[in-house]
Amino acid sequence: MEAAVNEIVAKYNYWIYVVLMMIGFYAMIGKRNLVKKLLGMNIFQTAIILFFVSTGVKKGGNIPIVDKYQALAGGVDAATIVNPLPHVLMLTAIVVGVSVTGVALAVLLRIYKEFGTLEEDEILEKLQR
Amino acid sequence: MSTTNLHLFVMVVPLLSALAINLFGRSNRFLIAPLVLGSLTFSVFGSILVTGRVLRDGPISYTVGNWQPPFGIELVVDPLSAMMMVLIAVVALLASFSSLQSVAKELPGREAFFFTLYMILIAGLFGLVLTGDAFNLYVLLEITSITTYGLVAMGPGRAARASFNYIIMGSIGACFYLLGVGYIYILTGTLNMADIARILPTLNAPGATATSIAFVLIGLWIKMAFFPLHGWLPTAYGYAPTGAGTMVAPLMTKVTVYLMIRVILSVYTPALVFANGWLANGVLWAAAIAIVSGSSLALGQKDLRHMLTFIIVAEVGYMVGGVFLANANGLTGAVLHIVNDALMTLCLFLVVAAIVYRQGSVSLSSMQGIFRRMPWTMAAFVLGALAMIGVPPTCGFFSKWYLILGGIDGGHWEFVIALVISSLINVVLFFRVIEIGYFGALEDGGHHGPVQYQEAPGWMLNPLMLTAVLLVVVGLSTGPLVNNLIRLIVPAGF
Amino acid sequence: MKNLALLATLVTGTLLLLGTRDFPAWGDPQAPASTYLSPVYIEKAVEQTHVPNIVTAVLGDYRGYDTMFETVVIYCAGMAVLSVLRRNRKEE
Amino acid sequence: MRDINEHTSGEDLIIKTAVRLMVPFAQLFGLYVIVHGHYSPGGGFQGGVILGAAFIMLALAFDMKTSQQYMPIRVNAIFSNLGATIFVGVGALCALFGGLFLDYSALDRLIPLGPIEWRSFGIFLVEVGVGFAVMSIMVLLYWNLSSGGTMDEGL
Repeated sequence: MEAAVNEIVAKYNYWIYVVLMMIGFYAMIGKRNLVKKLLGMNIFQTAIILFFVSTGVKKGGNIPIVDKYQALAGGVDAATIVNPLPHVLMLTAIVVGVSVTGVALAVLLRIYKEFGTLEEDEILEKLQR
Repeated sequence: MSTTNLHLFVMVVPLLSALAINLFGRSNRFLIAPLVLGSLTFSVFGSILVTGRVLRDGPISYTVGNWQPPFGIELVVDPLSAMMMVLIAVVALLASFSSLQSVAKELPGREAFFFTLYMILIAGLFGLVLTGDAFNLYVLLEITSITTYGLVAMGPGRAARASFNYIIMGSIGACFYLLGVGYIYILTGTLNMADIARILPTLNAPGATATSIAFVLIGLWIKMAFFPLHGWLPTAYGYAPTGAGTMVAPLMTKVTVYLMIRVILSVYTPALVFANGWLANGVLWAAAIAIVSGSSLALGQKDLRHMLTFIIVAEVGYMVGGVFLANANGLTGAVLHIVNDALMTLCLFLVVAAIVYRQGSVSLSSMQGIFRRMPWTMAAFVLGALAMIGVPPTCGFFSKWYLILGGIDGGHWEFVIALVISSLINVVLFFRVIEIGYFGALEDGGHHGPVQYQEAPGWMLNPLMLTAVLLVVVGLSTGPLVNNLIRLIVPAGF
Repeated sequence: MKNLALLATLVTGTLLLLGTRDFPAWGDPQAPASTYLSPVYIEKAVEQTHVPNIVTAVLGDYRGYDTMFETVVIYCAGMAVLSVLRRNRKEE
Repeated sequence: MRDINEHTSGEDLIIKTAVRLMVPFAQLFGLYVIVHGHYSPGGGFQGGVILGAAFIMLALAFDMKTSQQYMPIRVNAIFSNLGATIFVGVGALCALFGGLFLDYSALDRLIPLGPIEWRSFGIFLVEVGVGFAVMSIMVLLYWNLSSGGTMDEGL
């Protein structure tokens, strides 16, 4: 019992992000409205970003900005500062997410002009005609 | 220019020329062709020089920004990536001649945007084969994907919907890959491929490792349109502008197959991936189904280009299956098939581009009597078709031979039978097209007269002829290619 | 279709949750991610680049190659949107 | 006549005045975030987004033409190319001056500041490039998506 509680306390953040990811994933593959699919993609990407950033957390850590002269003179104690690498990676991933969303919105505009609707069923109906 | 940075310039020159095309090409579109052809020619020669250096001195490890590998981003040029660089450069150069012509006709006024995306896509592909860093690979995967979404969506009519499907599927693939990398990062604390390969076997974390393998592989399979996940490919490549199809279709899936090989060989190590027999068995069955169903779905198509897109799905099955045979012959066949399939697909898509340029459509009904109108183009088509079927001495035969040998070595008869069936279906497929083109009654000529000779323009025809010749040349030089290059790639344990 | 999507979601989610069993606890200072690369970045970044913001130092220098492609990605997005949508009012 | 126009297009005196006042400060803050990225949270991407938001705010409060008076389409194109070129160009320059790609300390041979100072300054240069590219692309995305590609009117 105690082991299970410890496991929950130690990992619950990952589980929350996994649930969030799966909400986005379900929207991407299960929803029939194209905008909802796009929103699902954004939820998925945001959940991944949260997931990565949470790997950088250190209990009691400070932000990764140090005092320049103090650092040059005496060095930095790495244990007091959170891991900067996930932040860097996720800055890049955020930009990628923004770019994909922009392109997808442009494509959605084209689809709307073509078919007059963003419901997949109605588009398929129009295609078969 | 020192030769230390040469392989990077192979990637950077197309990238810079893409920026230059956007800046200057918008106002003066006569600058586009020299910039595209010039930078790609540079890449061809640069990549050949790099390959020579790799074969002479062994793999190059390069650190961007002069930081030690686990801290900075490492680039690795080993024989496999050097070979892929040459392949990408050659295919991109040959395709760009044809693209320049068909884009000028299909998308007037948007050439500058098209070729900006086109050149960034090529630079991204070079980056993908160079990189030795798992996260960098994700960023480059997204660059190649975003440019492809844009290129596909530039097509008319249904292209936008095809592109949106591709965006959703491609994003799922990329997100899965990123998740897999995240799991490795939490376990090992590093992103460098060689470093991961060193640390991962020492950890005792079977669950998380298996999850990350599954997610990375599924992500890459979505991106390469492996069988159950192939839904986006036929529409995306079928409705893309012709000029985009000639370059995207031969390269994108093959580079992703390369990435899968790279991930298996130098991130997870084969010992870990093939430790469980059921994974390889399952993938081989999926590959066998991919091959048969891709070929049979192609039978139902009434348009040459859509037929070819389903053949690409089948060919992805060949290569994935070859890798998961997990023996030397299978891997040799898969790597050889990457080269051969890129050239065969290029040849066939260049034929499609030439026909579309002249008559606007490649539906089978519009190809009646095409042999009399475009004899040289169709001669190249016949050669490409023979290679796809696997008739010696064209290159398609040799890679299939290795794949079949690998299948027999591993005792995977389902894969061998699927290969044979698919070759037979390809015979039916291509001879149907050849029959329509050769014996089909000419469309009612009316006021045009009975036979009109309408060969493609020289800028499209000559690269096509060169590609067709390359099919035979590569086929005949299979022996040296395998002995000098591909044997170096196969790891010792195989 | 919906059931299939739900099934795929559940399978994926279960796989991800099972994978977390091998993870170090959240915020554990002894986790591999916190002990392998990051101490070196934190201790050496200021000395090697004279940039007190370690995130900027890693973003711009140690992993500058990623950031270059990040810029190219957003540039691509702009050009893709332009090429997909751009038209003049006259063309309508 | 003028009043009716202003009313129908949904423009509001308060919003217009507020935006007119806010835009210079928003731009200044964007530049601060880019330049001060070495010492505080910030950098090219974040600052670029703030700079882009300033122009988008103009387009929202007035109309697209007004924002294009402050940043014409041509200038936008030049900025986006310039931003990407600065980054790739700095990297290529490092390689041409005998270092490895993106090894800013190699630029010490160009202007001797000291290799470590050059690393700091190189990061600054590329952040400026990122800022330019992100600013112009954000504005471009807004213009295109809100007008459906005509870039003359819309929200």
